[in-house]
Formats: sequence, structure tokens, C-alpha cells
Amino acid sequence: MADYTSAELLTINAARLLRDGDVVFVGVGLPNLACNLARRTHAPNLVMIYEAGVIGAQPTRLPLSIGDPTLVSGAISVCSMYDIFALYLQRGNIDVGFLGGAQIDRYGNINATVIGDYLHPKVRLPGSGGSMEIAAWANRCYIITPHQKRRFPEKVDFRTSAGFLGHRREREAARLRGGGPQAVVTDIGILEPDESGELILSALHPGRTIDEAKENTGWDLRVSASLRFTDPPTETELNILRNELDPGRIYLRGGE
Amino acid sequence: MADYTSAELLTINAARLLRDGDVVFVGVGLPNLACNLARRTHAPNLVMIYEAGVIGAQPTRLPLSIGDPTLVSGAISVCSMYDIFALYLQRGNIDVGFLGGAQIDRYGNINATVIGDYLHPKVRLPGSGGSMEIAAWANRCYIITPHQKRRFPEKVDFRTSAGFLGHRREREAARLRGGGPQAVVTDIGILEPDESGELILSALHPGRTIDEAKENTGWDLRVSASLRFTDPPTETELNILRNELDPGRIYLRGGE
Amino acid sequence: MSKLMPLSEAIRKYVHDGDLVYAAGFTHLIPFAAGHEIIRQHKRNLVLARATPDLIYDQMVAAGCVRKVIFSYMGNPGVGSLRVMRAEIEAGRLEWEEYSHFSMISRLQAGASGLPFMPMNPTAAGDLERVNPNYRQVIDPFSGSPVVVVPPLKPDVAIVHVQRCDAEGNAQIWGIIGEQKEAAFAAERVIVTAEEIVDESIIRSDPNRTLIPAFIVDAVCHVPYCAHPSYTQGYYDRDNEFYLSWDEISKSRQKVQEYLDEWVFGVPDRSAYWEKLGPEVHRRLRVGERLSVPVNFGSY
Amino acid sequence: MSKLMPLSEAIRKYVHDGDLVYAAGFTHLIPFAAGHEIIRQHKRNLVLARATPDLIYDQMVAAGCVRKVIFSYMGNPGVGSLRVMRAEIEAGRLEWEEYSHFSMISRLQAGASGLPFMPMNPTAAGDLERVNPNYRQVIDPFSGSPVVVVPPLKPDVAIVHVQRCDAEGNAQIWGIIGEQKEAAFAAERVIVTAEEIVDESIIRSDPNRTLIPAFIVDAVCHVPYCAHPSYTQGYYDRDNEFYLSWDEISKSRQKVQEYLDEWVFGVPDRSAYWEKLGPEVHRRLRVGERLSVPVNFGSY
Repeated sequence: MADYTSAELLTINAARLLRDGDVVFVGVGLPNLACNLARRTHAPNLVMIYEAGVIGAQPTRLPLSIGDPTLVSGAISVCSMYDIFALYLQRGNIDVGFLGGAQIDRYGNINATVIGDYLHPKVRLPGSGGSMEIAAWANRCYIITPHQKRRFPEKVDFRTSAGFLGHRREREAARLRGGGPQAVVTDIGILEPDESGELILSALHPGRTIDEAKENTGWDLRVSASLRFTDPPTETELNILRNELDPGRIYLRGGE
Repeated sequence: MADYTSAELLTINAARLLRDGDVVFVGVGLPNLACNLARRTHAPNLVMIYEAGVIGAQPTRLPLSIGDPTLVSGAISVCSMYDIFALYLQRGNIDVGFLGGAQIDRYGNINATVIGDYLHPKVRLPGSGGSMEIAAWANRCYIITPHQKRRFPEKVDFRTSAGFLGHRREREAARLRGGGPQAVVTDIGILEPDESGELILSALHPGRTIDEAKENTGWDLRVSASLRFTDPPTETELNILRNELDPGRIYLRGGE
Repeated sequence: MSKLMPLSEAIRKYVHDGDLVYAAGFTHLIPFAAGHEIIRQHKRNLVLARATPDLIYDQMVAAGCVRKVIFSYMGNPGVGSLRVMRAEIEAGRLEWEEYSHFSMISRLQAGASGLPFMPMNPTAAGDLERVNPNYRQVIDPFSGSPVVVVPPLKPDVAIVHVQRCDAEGNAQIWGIIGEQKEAAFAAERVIVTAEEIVDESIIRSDPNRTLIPAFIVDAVCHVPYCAHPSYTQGYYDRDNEFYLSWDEISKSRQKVQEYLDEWVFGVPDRSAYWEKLGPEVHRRLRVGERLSVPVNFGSY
Repeated sequence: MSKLMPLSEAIRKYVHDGDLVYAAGFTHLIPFAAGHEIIRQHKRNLVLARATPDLIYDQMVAAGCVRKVIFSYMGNPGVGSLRVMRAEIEAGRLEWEEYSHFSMISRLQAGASGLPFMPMNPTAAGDLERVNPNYRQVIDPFSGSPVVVVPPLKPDVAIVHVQRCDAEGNAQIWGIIGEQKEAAFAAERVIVTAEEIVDESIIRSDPNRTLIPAFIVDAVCHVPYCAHPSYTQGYYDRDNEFYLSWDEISKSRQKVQEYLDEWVFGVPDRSAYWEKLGPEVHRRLRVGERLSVPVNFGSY
């Protein structure tokens, strides 16, 4: 079995969730790498869309921000910020959105706004950006995050973007266009929503244990009856990541 | 005094109503000629905008339609139809709109939709196009029309676009952005709204009479206390029209 | 993945009897060839939507393809009336639904944006709002004043003619851009016809010009001169003479039928139609070159 | 009529204490030079609005120009936090008003369109709607369901950096076009800064690229390299190294002050700033040519 970093593990498992032909709202960092990995393996027709208004980018270097000029030169299309959110996301043209946040709770709701009280925050985070809309309107959402207890509270301090709210029924009642979070990929395993919308442990990465997952989760984590182990990263996947996509190891070095 | 056609008279008097720097929503035909005449005389900084989405056209020939390619080549800007109506007209960026119609009533309301009943029309006209919005949102509107009794009924069969409704108070209550019709230029003279919004005779063209105006108006036309005569077309105005703007006399020949 | 196919195949596959069809273009780029192919294929009970129906809808109505029209200006631009549609409406044989330009285009904007409605400022022209129940009001929660709203328009199929696109359907338009983008995003299915099919690298050299991305496009058809008697900016002129002559033709239903027999049923496709127009028309509609000054996107 | 003037004059004339300022640009074309000039002129009590405040608002907050910020993502894109703004908010010294990206941009769209509000589909992320009273609901009269609406944003002044414009202010942008057009149309006053002032004929060669027409523009300033450390597509690269180093600088208020003293107060204008950056930075940010394939507008 190959040796790999936690970032590589997350990226490879996120890439495997993507399907050929998916139209993906991409963020920088690991989601960007995951999409490019998928394109070079099982999803050559994946379409990458950046919220800066770029469709079908062909970057020749790793972008630091989602508005990097390398995403624009040679792209298929560029449109305004209003259009990328209205015509693409709100219209229902986005299959997959990637999300992250400081806190993810039992029902997949995300906090990227504040730790503590909103008006007198202990920690003021960057805020929603596009995640409020991505979480609501992308057909499927995936979350990539390190598995730490403080990141997985029972309930988020501030609901920046919607998972299943208090129950899958509540999300359905809110008539949101998208299907909500489909998977949370962590360095321990994968959480997926059950029929109630609660995130339960559905997979462990090779060598990880249920106890590790439970210990690092802030609620009483349930385990799927069909718990599986993820396939270890392949040589092909690792080679593409290391040699083609992030040779400088800007994103892949870290444990996060 | 020079000899001139009715169309030349209308065009020249319409041109004189335009001010330097005006941003004008232009239609084809006489309004187009009037704007170009104004630009070549007293209003060199007039900006011409076509509802097809063209700003600052420099046509090298007379366009048949407002979407003619000669309006586009060499224009300053082209935008979508939504933008031309939203960002330009609805936002309040249009100083002047030109309107026409089959019927114009006592309070400057216009019918361009049907003669007779809407569902079972005697005559089905083309309909609003942009005139519903132009009449409501341009700061000032001007109407160019032949002076005929059937065109000036007491009340229009169908209110396609708003003048002063039943009284200036009613237009104000409707909170329309624009100021409504400021003048109706006919081949007999000029009608302008009084303080109640009723169109009254404010000017006669040289040689025309109050009786002619009254006979050709479908309501009891009142006459302004400060009735004036318009200045006759000048040689300069006629020369520009005939030699530069419409040398083929496509629009200027007619009585209309 | 190439979506190239003949126009006849695209119409057969993606335009069905009873569909709400939006053939886009404000004066510019009106896809006449697609309208003619729809006539040739005897499609029936269509609902046709366009701000300005133009001659193409007059012809489709004359050919018996149409149950209903949705429009905001039913004229022959710069000429006068659309005589066939007008006569059918006056005779009570054609349904219609009517808007102003901005409310029509706002419906398309709502459809393209996935919104349940678009607001508009009041126009106080109450008669159209009275006869068309799609005009409704909401109260602006900030000012307490009433605001007019219209619902989304979501065509079953949009037909969009463009100057150039690649085989997948990434499409670029310049000149008057009307409502092509909005129509494509609002519709369930999209047929793109193009003057030129170009390599993806041409498209990628100028991404800001790409108004329609391939992944919302179903069919790509290479149809030079598709827009005649409308025009394609930079490719050929508007045939104003034909717009004037249609005013004569459409005074007589027999002449209209003769026109359809000769120019629609009498030709197999657009290339035959263009040939038939002859060298004098070709010469009259030819345009000289006036190129955009290139911009630098930079290599990063 | 030329509106050309030095940036210092434009800021003096059109940016007043207490103004709501929108310096546009999504990562691309952020008018840093204008922000620095505002700092040099000691403007006070400004309300700054931007979807992504970026470093420029962090610097203006640090310089004491700002009473309040309106934003949707308060981060150093791809790096992390905006430390100055964050500290000021956590300390209760800076007012703020917060949106998601789409509601922020919908506010600008409403402002640009002259609409009393823009609707959005529900997101069910009720907490932001609860803390910000500018999120309201109306009932969709077609479905009976609630719809979220936000009011127009109408800046007192918008500052927009562009690649090229003419002396009157007809402005062309390519690459990421973010919300420049909407900001300009929404604002009462518009300052355009440009990498290049070009002849009107260049603008007229490609009217589809002109996003901002001169008649809504108040001042035109020729400011090459205005956007550094942000970038201008085709002119120079984004200075990612500076974005990373600001994360270090902004850990210490003293270092921030030293930065302002040296790079803002220590230079009279942008050309001195650019000179001061030195040849190595110039070389690092230089970009090669990648031209758009021209299109033909035709001579008609």
C-alpha cells in the first residue's frame, strides 16, 4: 500500500464521488485538485465552474484564488457574478458543489460565519460567500474537512448554509432546489446522511476505526449497517496528483 | 419662407425639443431623423439609444428597422434587451422617449394595441413593444403624429401606455418614474399638457389656425393663453435633412 | 462530445407537436431556416413565443403549425403589420398572449434565472395588466408600494442562431445580443444553429464572447445563411427588400401559399434556398470587413 | 467631452466623507490605487461595500477611513482571514452588514436595474436572514410560496478599474467581469480608472465589449497598474506573494502602519508606487501575449 498524506487521501476520495459529465462549482484547494483528478481518470467530461464566473477553465498553474487569471485565459466562457449565480446555480444547472466550514453539525448544516454569538463573536469567520446558495441549489453537495471534534458539533453556532436543517423533512418543506449534502469526506472516513438526514459513518479509510471516528465527532455518531472501507489511493491517482496537478505540493503536503 | 413637407415640419419641430446632452430612446423614421438633426445643430452631445440594445450608433445609411446592422457597426456599446430596458430605461437613465400610436387621448394616453374590443378587435395593431415602459419611465416623452380627428379621441380604446391617465394627479399617484408626455408634435401645431395633464394647443405652425386644430381633434381642444407660432423651418435645418440625413427622401417625402 | 447534426434531424428530435418554441433574436440572427424546417416537417399546435414575432412566425402561422403566439410587438419592423397573424387573430382563429417588451423579456429573465417571478416598476398602463392574468402584483416589503411581477417563461425548446460555435455547442454572438442567452438558459432543450463551426481554440481565445455554454445545448447545426432575410452581423446584410415585399405577399393568402410552396416546401434545406436566391441577392447582401481590435488575455 | 483628470482630483471631487463607496471587482481589477488615494486624502466615516472586501478594504479600515463594511465574504482569497477587519469587528469598533454572495450581488442588480427589490429562491439558511433585516419575504402570487427579497444597493460612488476606455469614459473590460457593470449603473457617481486611454475608434471597433457607457461616468483617470496586488487580465499578473505576505503584515498593527507609511503615505501616486516595487516585481508580474481571435462586425 502506497504512503500518502491526509490531503491526498481526502482529495482522492472526493474525486471518486464525481461522475462523468458533472457540472461542478469548484473552490480552490482540494476541491480544485479533486475535480482535475476526476477529469484525468473516470470523468473526462466533467465541467468545472468557478464562482468568479469562469466556465471550462484550463489553468496552466495551480490557482491561489478562484479569480486567478490562469483560470480565465483559455477558458470556454466567462460571465458576470450575477449570471453565474442566477443562470448557472439558481437555475439548477449545477450538479455538484463543494463546501467547507468551521463547523458541520449532525444534519450537515454548516457554519462559516462566527464562533460564539453573532453580534459579539468569539471568532469572526469569513462568512457565507456563495455557500448559502451552493448548499441550497446544487443538486449534490460534498464537504471536505479534517475530522475533529470541534468541527463536528451537535449543532452549529450559526447556520451559514443548510444541510438537512433539523430533519430531512424540514429541508423538503423548505423547497430547496438541491438535494443537500451527500457526503462528508474526512481523513478518517466518509459520513453520509441517512433517511432522516442525520450524518452517519458510512465508510472508513484503510486502517481507521469506528472508535476514532466516534471520538472525533461531537455528537453520538451512528454507524451504517453497511459500513465499508474505502479503497486505498492507487498509484495512478497519486501519480497524477503529485506529478501533474500539484508538483510543488502546495496543497497536498498538509495534514489538512 | 422655404417650402417643406409635413414630415419635414414634424421632424424639425421634434428636433428642437431635444436638449444638448439628452439621452434619447430612438425609434426609426422621423424620431431617428429628428435626433440626428438635433445632433448636427444645437445638441452635438445627444446620445442615441435603440431598444435593440445599441448605444451611440453611427449609421452610415438610414436604418429600416431599429435592429439594423448599420446601427451596430461602429456603435459605442451593445447590450442585451434585458439590460437596455432595466439598466438604461427602468433605472432612469433615459431623458427622452419618442412615442407614436393609433390613438392619443385628451390626457396623452396612447393606444397602439387594438381598435375596438380587445378580445374581438376591429383592428389588431402591433401592440406595446417598449412603449408601455418608455411612456412610464423616460423623463420626458414626445409624440409625433399627423393631426387627425380619429387619432385624437376623447379616450383611447385601449391604454397601451400611460400619459396622465385621468388627471396629472393620477399619474403622480401611480409613482411613475418619468414625467409623462411633454409635447405632441403634429402637422398643425404642438399640444402640451396643462397643469391638469390635459393636452392643450400651445403652438401653431406658420399658416395654421386654431380652428383647424380644433376640427381635427376629437375632444374640445382648449387653447393655451400663451399660444405661439413655431418658427418656420430654416434653410439650415432643411438642408441637413435633405442633403445629409435622408437624401433618398425615404421618410421625408410623405405627408406623414 | 460533438453534437453536430443536420438541422432536419435536430428539428425532428427536439421540436415536438404542441411544444412552446422560442426562436430567439431581436431583429438580428432570427433562425429562419429552423422555422422553415419546422414548416416542412408539418409540426402542429406549437405555441410560439418571441418579443417580436417577425416574418418567420407569420410564415409558421400561415403554414398551420401554430396554436398560439406569445409576443410584445406583432409588427414587421419598420414596415408595418404582420398581416397573417393579424388576420388570424382578428378572425378568432389564433390564440395569443400579449406583453410589453420589458415584461416579455422579464419573463425570459425569470425563466433563465430559475426565479418564480421578476418584478418591474409600475407603468400604470392598466389595460394590458387587466387582460393578461400573468401580470400580478406583490407589495414591496420595503416601501409598502405595489410592484408588478410576471412569471417565468420556460420554453420547451429554444432555437438560437449564432455566428460561431464549436462542435459541442459553445456559442459566441456579437452585434445585437437581444435575448439569445436568456432564451437558451430558460429552455428545456436548446438547438444552436451557426454560421461557422470553429475549433474549440477559437472559442477559448475569447471566453467573454461565449454567451451559451455547451452543456446546456442539445444540438449543433451548421447552417450558413440561416437567418436570411434577417441577418448575421459581419456575415451578411438584412434583406430589407424582402421585408418590404412580404408586406405585399402577405396581403393575399394565395400568394403566401405560393411563397411557402416555392421557398419552403420547394427546397430541401437552407443551402438550396440560398442557391435559389441567386447571385444578385448574394451580391446585394454581401458585407465588407470591419474587424474588432483584438484584446490580450495574457498567458498565465 | 473628455473627463480625464488625475486620480487625486477624482477622489477629491467625487468621494466625500460618509459616502457609501463600492470599489468593484471580483478578485480581478480591484482598484487598489483608488483605495490608497482615499487613504492619503484622509476620508472618514466611509461605508465600504464589496462582495469580497479583499486587502484593499482591510487597508482602508486600518487607516481609519471606515465606519462600516457591507460584504458577503470577508477573506483574503485563498489565504485566510482579513485580520484587520476581523479584529475591528471582534472588538466592536467596526459596524458591518452581511450577505451571501448571491444576495449581495442581487442587491447590486436591483440597484442597477432601478428595481425596489430582487427576489431569490429560498436557501433555508435562516440565521443570516434573522440577523440582517434587509432580508425580507414576499409571497409569490403564482405559487403562494414565500420568496426571499433584498433591497437595492445604491452606492454614492462606484470605482471601477478597466483595461481600456476612451477619454469620455466608454469602458471595456474582459476576463472576469464580476459586478463592475452593475456597480456602475447602481451608483450615483462613477469613477473609471483605466490601464489605457484609447481612441474612441478602438472602443467602436468592438461595441459588445463596452460594459459601461460614458454618459454614466463622472471621471476618467489613466492609472496604469491601478489594480496591483490584484491584477488586470492581459496586462499584469496577480501578485499572490503579496496576498500571502499581507497575512503576515496584518498580524501586527504596527507592521500595518509601517506598510501604510511606506507604500501609501510614502508615495505620491500610483506611478511612484509601481516604480518603488522595483524591476524584480515588474518582471515577476509580466505576462505574455494571448490575443483574442478578432470578429467581423462588417461595414454596412
